Amino acid sequence: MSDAARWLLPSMFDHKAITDAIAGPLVEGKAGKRWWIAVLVSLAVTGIGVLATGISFTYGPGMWGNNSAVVWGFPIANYVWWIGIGNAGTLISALLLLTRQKWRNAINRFAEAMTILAVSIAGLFPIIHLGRPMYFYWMAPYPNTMGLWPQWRSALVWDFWAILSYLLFSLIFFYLGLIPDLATLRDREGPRHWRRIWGAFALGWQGTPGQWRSHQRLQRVMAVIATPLVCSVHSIVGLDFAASLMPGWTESVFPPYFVVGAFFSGFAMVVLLALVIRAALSLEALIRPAHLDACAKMLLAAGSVMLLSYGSEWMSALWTGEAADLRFLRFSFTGPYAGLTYGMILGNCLLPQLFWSPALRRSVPVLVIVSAGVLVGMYFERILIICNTLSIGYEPTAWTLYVPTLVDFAILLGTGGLFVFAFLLLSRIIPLVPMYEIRELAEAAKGDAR
Amino acid sequence: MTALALASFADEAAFRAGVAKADEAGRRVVGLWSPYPVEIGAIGEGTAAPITWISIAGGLASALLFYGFIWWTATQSYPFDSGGRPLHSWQVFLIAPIEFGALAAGVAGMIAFIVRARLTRLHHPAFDISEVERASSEHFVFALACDAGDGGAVLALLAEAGAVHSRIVTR
Amino acid sequence: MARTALVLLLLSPLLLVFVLILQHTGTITGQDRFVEQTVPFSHKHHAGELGIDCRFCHIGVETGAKATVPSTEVCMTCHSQIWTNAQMLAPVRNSLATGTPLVWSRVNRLPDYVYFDHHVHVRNGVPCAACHGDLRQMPLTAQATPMTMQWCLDCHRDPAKRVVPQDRITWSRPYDAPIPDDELQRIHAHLLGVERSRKLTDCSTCHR
Amino acid sequence: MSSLSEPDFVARREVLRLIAAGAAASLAGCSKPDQPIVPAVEDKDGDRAGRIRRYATTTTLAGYGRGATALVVDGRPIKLEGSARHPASLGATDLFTETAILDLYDPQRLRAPAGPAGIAGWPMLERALIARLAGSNGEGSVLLTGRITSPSLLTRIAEARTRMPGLRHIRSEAIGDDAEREGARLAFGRPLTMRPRVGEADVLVLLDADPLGPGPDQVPFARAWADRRRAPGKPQRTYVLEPSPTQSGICADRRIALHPALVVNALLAVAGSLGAGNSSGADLPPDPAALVASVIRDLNGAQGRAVVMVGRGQPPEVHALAAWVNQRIEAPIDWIDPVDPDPSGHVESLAGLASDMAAGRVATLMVLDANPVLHAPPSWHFAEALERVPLSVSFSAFPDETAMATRWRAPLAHSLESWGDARSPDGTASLIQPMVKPLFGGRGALAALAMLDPAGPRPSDHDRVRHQWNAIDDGHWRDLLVAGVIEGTAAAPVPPGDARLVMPAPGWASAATIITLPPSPTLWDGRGATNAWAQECPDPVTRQVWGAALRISPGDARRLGVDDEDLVAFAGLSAPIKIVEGQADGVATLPLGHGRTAGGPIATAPGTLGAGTDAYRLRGPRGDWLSGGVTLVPTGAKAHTPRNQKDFALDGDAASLFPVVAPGEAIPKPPSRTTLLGAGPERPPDAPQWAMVIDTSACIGCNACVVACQAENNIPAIGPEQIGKGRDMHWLRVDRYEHEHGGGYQPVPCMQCETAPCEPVCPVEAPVHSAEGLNLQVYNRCIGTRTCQANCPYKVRRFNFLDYAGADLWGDLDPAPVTAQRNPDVTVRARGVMEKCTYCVQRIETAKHEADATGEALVTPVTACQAACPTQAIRFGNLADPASDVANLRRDPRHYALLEELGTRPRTTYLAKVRDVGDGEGEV
Repeated sequence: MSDAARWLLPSMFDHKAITDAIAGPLVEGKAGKRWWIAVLVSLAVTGIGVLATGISFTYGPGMWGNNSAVVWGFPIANYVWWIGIGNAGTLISALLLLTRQKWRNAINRFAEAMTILAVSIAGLFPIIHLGRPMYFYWMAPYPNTMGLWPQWRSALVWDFWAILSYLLFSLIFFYLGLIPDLATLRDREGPRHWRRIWGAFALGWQGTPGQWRSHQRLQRVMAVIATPLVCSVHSIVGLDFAASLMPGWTESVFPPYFVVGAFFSGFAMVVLLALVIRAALSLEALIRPAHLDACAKMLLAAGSVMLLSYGSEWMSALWTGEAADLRFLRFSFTGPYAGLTYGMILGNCLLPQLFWSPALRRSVPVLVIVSAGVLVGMYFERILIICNTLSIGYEPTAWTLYVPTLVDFAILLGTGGLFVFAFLLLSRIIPLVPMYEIRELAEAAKGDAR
Repeated sequence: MTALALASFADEAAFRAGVAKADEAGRRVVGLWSPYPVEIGAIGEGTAAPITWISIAGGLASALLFYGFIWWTATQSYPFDSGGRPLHSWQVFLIAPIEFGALAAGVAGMIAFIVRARLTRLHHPAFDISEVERASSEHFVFALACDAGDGGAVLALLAEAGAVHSRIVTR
Repeated sequence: MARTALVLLLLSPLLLVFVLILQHTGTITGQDRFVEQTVPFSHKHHAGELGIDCRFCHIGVETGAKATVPSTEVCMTCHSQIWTNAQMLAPVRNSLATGTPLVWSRVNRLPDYVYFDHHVHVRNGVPCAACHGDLRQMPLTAQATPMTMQWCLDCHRDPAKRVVPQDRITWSRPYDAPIPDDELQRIHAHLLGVERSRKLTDCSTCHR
Repeated sequence: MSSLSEPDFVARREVLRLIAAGAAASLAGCSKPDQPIVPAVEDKDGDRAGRIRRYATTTTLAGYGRGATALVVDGRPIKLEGSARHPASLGATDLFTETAILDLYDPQRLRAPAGPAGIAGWPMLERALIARLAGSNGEGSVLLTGRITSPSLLTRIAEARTRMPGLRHIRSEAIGDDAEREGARLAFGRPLTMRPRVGEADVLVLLDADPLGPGPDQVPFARAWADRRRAPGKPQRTYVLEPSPTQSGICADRRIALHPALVVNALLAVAGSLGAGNSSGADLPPDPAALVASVIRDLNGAQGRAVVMVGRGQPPEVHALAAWVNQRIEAPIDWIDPVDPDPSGHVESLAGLASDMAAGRVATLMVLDANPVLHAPPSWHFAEALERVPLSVSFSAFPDETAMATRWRAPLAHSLESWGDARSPDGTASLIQPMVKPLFGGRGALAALAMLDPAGPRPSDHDRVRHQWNAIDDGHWRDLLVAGVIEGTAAAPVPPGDARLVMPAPGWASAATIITLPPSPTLWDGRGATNAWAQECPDPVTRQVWGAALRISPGDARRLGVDDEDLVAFAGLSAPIKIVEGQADGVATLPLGHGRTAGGPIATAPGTLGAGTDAYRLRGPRGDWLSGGVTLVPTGAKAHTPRNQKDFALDGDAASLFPVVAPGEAIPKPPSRTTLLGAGPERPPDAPQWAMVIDTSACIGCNACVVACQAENNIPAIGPEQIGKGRDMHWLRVDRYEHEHGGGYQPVPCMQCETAPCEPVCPVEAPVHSAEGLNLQVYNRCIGTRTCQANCPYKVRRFNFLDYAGADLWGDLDPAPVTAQRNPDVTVRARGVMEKCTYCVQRIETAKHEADATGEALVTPVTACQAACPTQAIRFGNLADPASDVANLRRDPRHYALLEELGTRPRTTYLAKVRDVGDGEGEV
């Protein structure tokens, strides 16, 4: 681990080369045809989502598959899924920063970008899913003519603050890391107006030792805060369910197990993005097989922990012997949703086991398949958490199955499009790999090489 | 009248050596610019420790204030019987303030950083020096104070220190 | 330039503050709002100068939820005798002749989901003026109070301040004259009884 | 109770104006432009504006009157409740009385007479009739009605016939009582009506009879039955032998499925044990035989304290034999002369008319509130025969099958729009008093008859009724109107004389499947089919809504290889299957009144499967309630049958949801758990603490409470499609459960939990607790996160997924009139808002306001469901008052709370179902 050379090709030892490789593809360079196609496609998909959302706003939540018993459906699952993905970025870059992982540099920037996009998308759903979305702001405390305040015991209010804090915090963290690179872009040859914009956001960064010192310090401080913050965010999402008394929800294991799940799905998304960026921006020199190997190990570890937490969940159900819990367990393995359950186990627990083999850890197709499998599996988990419990509650009268509608799928699809679209735009205006950190790495690598 | 000697170096090692040399020669380094964090002795504007404390203090203070606000809304402003739970359900009232505190800490830290690092000065005189621009991507640059008179000596010194490029700027 | 931008960024919340303040003002609550009426009825003239008791026209106020706006007949009890051909009153006569009701525009608006009951308030010492202001001074009727939930709550949280002896219910300035101690005691005793048996800030008090 | 009511005042009501003025509150609230204030020109209401006033009146079912109280606000009747003085109401209602109010405002109602040339005015219809009848002696004219018990109507008809001797009056009720009458005639030589004194019976044997099911007599019978079972002392045991589960069967102590043709054998066995001579060949399958054995055992021990009842579907001989058996066991039964004086049979008279029409012997036919085209046996080809009548008029409220088949159709006024009277099944007469002017220009029955008798004098309907009860002076008349019921008009019991022993031939189960045709518990004989509330009301047995299914036994289903919702074809019909536990093998059941082909968009709504499920088409030529042998042919197709509850079986621990105890047995109290919850805010010391206790032992699953709640709380009907999606809006649902210890009904409103799980999870305080222990739902604060319902273990909350309040189920008809039914004291919920049972908080608040304003003590309000319940199974009151009903019932050993172990501390609690299986064999 110690030798920096593993994380960088000698071709990148020269600072200028680094700058050109990373800053090159930005707006100053020409956007390739592939980029434009991707943008148009993602835009179209986003349009579908917007249309579907419009339909739901016009005619009401009745456009979805939700029913009297399963009052929650896709929107909440989407929310939990996206916020989970959003969890990885900041956590990765913060944790790896604190643990001084050299390979962090290659992935942390776009991981953070991913976080911000994913969390913003996730943040939409608590609003979209409302029966009366126009009153969503009642969740915020403001002096109104009704003399009313939010109901602080509600997990949804905790969510509100968790998402808000996490989003803004991640944004600051992201921006902080961006400042020196913006300065680089500002000082580089390129389109004037873009350089102006970059310049403005660089806030007059010079790179004097004092500035660097403050910069490093704040980054560490924020990393220290970020780590628990990230965990708390998804713990709170877990509390949305755990702080209830429905069978299958009242699980003390939920908060930690949601955090792991989140990190897991997030990391899968990071791997996918890493592979895409690597291919698209031809950054093979920066994103090395060693990186993939490390990520794969992460997935393997997380996947095993998921298996463990599922096991403990089922175990506790068996252990208590509560009729409702047992019925719940039987339902999830033999009921109409059983397919999803097995899909979830396959994607989340079994597929990652492939990574015991070092060869597979470095094989791009395997990485793609597994990460995709994990993302799907995690979505199954999210939807199951909702539908299992609500379909098979305490009152047999209320046992109703959930069947999503086209609108449901369209909204989910749309958010995917939005994510891709936003990411494509980012990839054109900010460096997706932190240049100054690579330079540092290069310097170290040169040292090792000698 | 005084002048400024600017030296650019290709890599960190040479840069450090150059600075050391200039020091020995009793020259006063008036400015350092590097494309990534480089720690050189005590040169440069003081410590960054306050950022930590400001951030932590900001976070804690906001969290406390927020908790107080929640307590007031839930028990003083409009107390509701919500499922027979206590008016002051402190266990759950803690959650939002913690989240908010973290955010506040970040914001406080950021502000501290901006002040500390003297940012938002987009038209700093340093930007008139072309070397500084390159310092943000590939070069390591430092500036020495010198008299117009011994310019030659300084340049010689710098060259020998391994500067890829150096010149005298007179004001 | 960046500094100014930063400053503006930091000041942007003030916009929100402006909106927050606005919602408490008459522009939103409708306080002091006048409304055009088919007949420019003057409470100042009828209730003030002529001293007609509120309850002569608003017959429901002591017996039901609705104070009731008087029927054409009620208007005509007097105006069949006086001002019998005043142009101003043509719509009223017309209404009686054709049997088509007069149409008045609402001055005091409560949302449909708010259930206000006049007789409970009136019978418990809340004077008309508490909500409708000093109508005897109003040539044209305006909404005298904000009538926001916050405003209702102010009184429901501490009725003692607003309640007056029963004989002052229809006074135009019921709060001005000092309340004799024995009356004060009776009021407080009564309110104490109410407080013991119900919570006036329960949502069901107004919403169902 | 009933406030003073001046007829002229009521009659002058202008309701549609108020509708225009938007009388009902709506949550579409703030943004809506202000509605202007429109005071009356001459004020009738005076200081009573906006207050609910109650007037006594009467609703009818199958011609029998049931006393009712109309709740009227500003001239709009908004609800019907029972009338305590009326023997067929006893203060309670049934489903049909509750749904009647929606019929009043139903946009599907006929609005103007229509003739061969299309829409016509009343004068044209009158002219057409005069042209035919003026001067004639009525030869060839026929008046066809359903059962008529109304004295003034009968008088009017008699009067017409004195002028026109040729005029024939044919009365034929769809669901008649021919078998009962014929049976009585066989036994006693004259038609008599049997009125058991259920309260005195220790043993009740129901042979294919469903007295707890729908019908004009349901309320009084159920009340007596429940009162007896509630009473301390010797428990009553109810035996039921029936082909298909009915409410009576589900509520019985011991029930067994029995082929209808074998019912006679069971009775023969009983009769035999009482010395009726040998009943050879009267075989029974082993299980029923065993049950009959214990019936016989019980009957022997219960001389004078047992009653045997036989169902409508059984032949007269069986009824006759039952009469003999009852006399032998000295059963507590009153025999009265039929309240419906017409001696002729319902079926034969209609058959006669059909053949007369076919033979062209009918020149003029006036159908008054009857739908023979629907219910006449298909083999008569009634519609075709009707074609041959030159002048035919049908007076009906809706464009039903007959109205569409006659040359003329004319709008019949609703009973809340017209004057009249009616007798209850026990003969008690009561007055029908209009609350509003006819909304759609209809005419009442009396006015309609006046058109048939143009020569006759023309006093107003009001005067006729008043004259009928010779109320000379106004005071007397007013007293009558206020009371509604006319005292001392009940029929006196008559000594029936000795019953002749009639021995019917033993029956045997045919090889071919036969189909029984009972009246629908929600649509009765089909007249409920036009009513959205009735259609959306779950069937007490299958919990199906908006349509019928063919019920078959699991065994038959296996043999046929079909499953629920599979379409099967039979005898020209095709209906989806519903497999029903406790259905006799070889017997299918299809309730009447579904599958209408006319009557408006509701009756023919998609999902009601059209004519495919019209059970009337299975009636044999003798009009009996059994089909001939049919063969069920699976079509392979499926049909969606929306249902509010999928399965009724409670396995294992789930059985604790519906505990069933033996008489005198107590429910074990669960150990009191310590909670970590801190104490909630304290409450005012004198605040009442509202609570409800529901006796599952008394609940007969009649759904009156469900619809009462719907009418009181502005709950919209949402239609089959939405229900099919698993959504429903009923605040109160009646769950049906079955498990090894027995089965029954469990009405589930909001539990109003003291530590409500729904409240702390809401981000905006929409659900909060009141000082009186109410779990409030503030609609205007709700933003629709649905977290409350997600976290509600009882799933009693209902969400407006779409704009249900504005939902238009009436096709392209303008639904505006329906809004006039809305209760102004209850907010109409907007889209995206969660709603639920409020314990009728509007009634509580009204009571409190009265107390506050008058300074008098608070009168405990009555919730809508409580008021409706025929068996008083639902009790509501103030827990803080130890003397209150609820406080007492909570001390009952049968008392339990639903899912008590969750620690939600519900305010709505239950009394366990009592089941007396005697010697243990627990057939269900």
